[in-house]
Amino acid sequence: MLPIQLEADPFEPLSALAEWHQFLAAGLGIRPAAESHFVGRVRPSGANDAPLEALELEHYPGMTEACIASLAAAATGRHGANAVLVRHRIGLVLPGDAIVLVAVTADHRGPAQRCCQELLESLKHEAPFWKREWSLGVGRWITGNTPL
Amino acid sequence: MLPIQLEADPFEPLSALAEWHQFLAAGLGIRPAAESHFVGRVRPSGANDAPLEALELEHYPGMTEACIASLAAAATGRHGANAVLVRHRIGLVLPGDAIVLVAVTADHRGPAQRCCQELLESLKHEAPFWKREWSLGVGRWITGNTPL
Amino acid sequence: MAVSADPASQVQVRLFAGLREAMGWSEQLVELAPAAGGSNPAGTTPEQLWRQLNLQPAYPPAGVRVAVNQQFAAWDSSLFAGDELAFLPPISGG
Amino acid sequence: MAVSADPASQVQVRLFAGLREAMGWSEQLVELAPAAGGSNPAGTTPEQLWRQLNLQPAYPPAGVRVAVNQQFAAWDSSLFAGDELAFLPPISGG
Repeated sequence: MLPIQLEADPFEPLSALAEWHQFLAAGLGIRPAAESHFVGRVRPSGANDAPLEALELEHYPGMTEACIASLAAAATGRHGANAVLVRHRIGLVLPGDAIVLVAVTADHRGPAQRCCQELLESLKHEAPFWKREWSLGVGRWITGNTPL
Repeated sequence: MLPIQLEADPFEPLSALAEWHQFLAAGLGIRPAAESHFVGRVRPSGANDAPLEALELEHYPGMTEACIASLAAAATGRHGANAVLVRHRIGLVLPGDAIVLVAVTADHRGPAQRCCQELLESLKHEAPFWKREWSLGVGRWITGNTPL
Repeated sequence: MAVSADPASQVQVRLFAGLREAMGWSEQLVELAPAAGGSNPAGTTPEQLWRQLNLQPAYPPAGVRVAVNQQFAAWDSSLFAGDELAFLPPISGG
Repeated sequence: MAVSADPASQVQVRLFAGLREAMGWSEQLVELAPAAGGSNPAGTTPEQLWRQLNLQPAYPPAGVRVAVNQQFAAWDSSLFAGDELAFLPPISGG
């Protein structure tokens, strides 16, 4: 189980978390005291409020994975977290489908929550992903993130 | 499925989340864009660093449930979140077992994360629960929370 | 008729956790003292009952909170017959 | 020997997303201009290549970032033969 993975096909966040729990249990024995998760899903409508057919996610093969790994390591170190899980879709993603999953374990709730939040923000702003909204058969590149 | 529930027996957070997802899907149709979870588990050692045999959780039947419901409704309203899930153990809880699960859905990541964080804090400080650490056969009431 | 036999003038008092164990009881029915000049026993406060029941320490510590009818309440709120009063030692949930 | 046939003096340039589509190509090998007075082609910068390739707008927009060998880099960093240079339009992940 790779703690960081790009997913070309739909994935189920709770299954990914279950797999990660097994992986952690094998390594750590006891389960950590604090665990924070975030799941982001594709909205049913796009930036212009038109119904969204799909979101397309382009990435930079090689750089994107390395960049996420480095952001995850930095956030983990900064907050003293124990372990981190990232799943991020690439390709065409349908409304309602999970696009990102971030999970963090730590010895205390504060570091787990803050690390999860910060890693999510850095994925949105620092990892090479580009979103294109497909609506009414027309694709439109998105040049920013939804507000926090 | 009650969104707020006290659990007298061990519960699996991911199963509770899966059940909640089904409940939400039945009501909302499409899955919300942002979802934040927190799982707290019992530490292997107590406040005095001695190995912990169990954590005992006393509550005020009736008031505790009503209090959580009111804290959840307040946090949901304050952050404009959509839905909330709370599971909290009562009775004897073993090291590594989940003691609390909080999950929040919202239209954006900020409200989901902040509502989840705030609700967890308010559960810790405002809901009538009392913890007793059992270590080396001796029980010791805890009169505070671990630092954030 | 003995005052202690009149349920209409009683308050149910509950203790929890360390406080319950320190005092050695978890609940008891307590008579409200009749108000001066009338049969309505309103006016007694949680703080008065804390002293009346000899709860320790004699002056309620800052961390202890009060609930009346399962809602947080002030130490100087008025108690009425039939109320459920609880003294809650410092909370530690989650 | 034609300069364009010497792989030792080339940089691989990659475009992504909206920038790729606006320019109509996703990658190409680009010759580094020989440095004045020598055969070492070091010294060319991403900003110079942006102009040399007629990428639009003529002055690189603030939101576009540069990666050299798959690491974020400065617009005025020095490029070397064999480098992979990418121009990254505004990022929107998660």
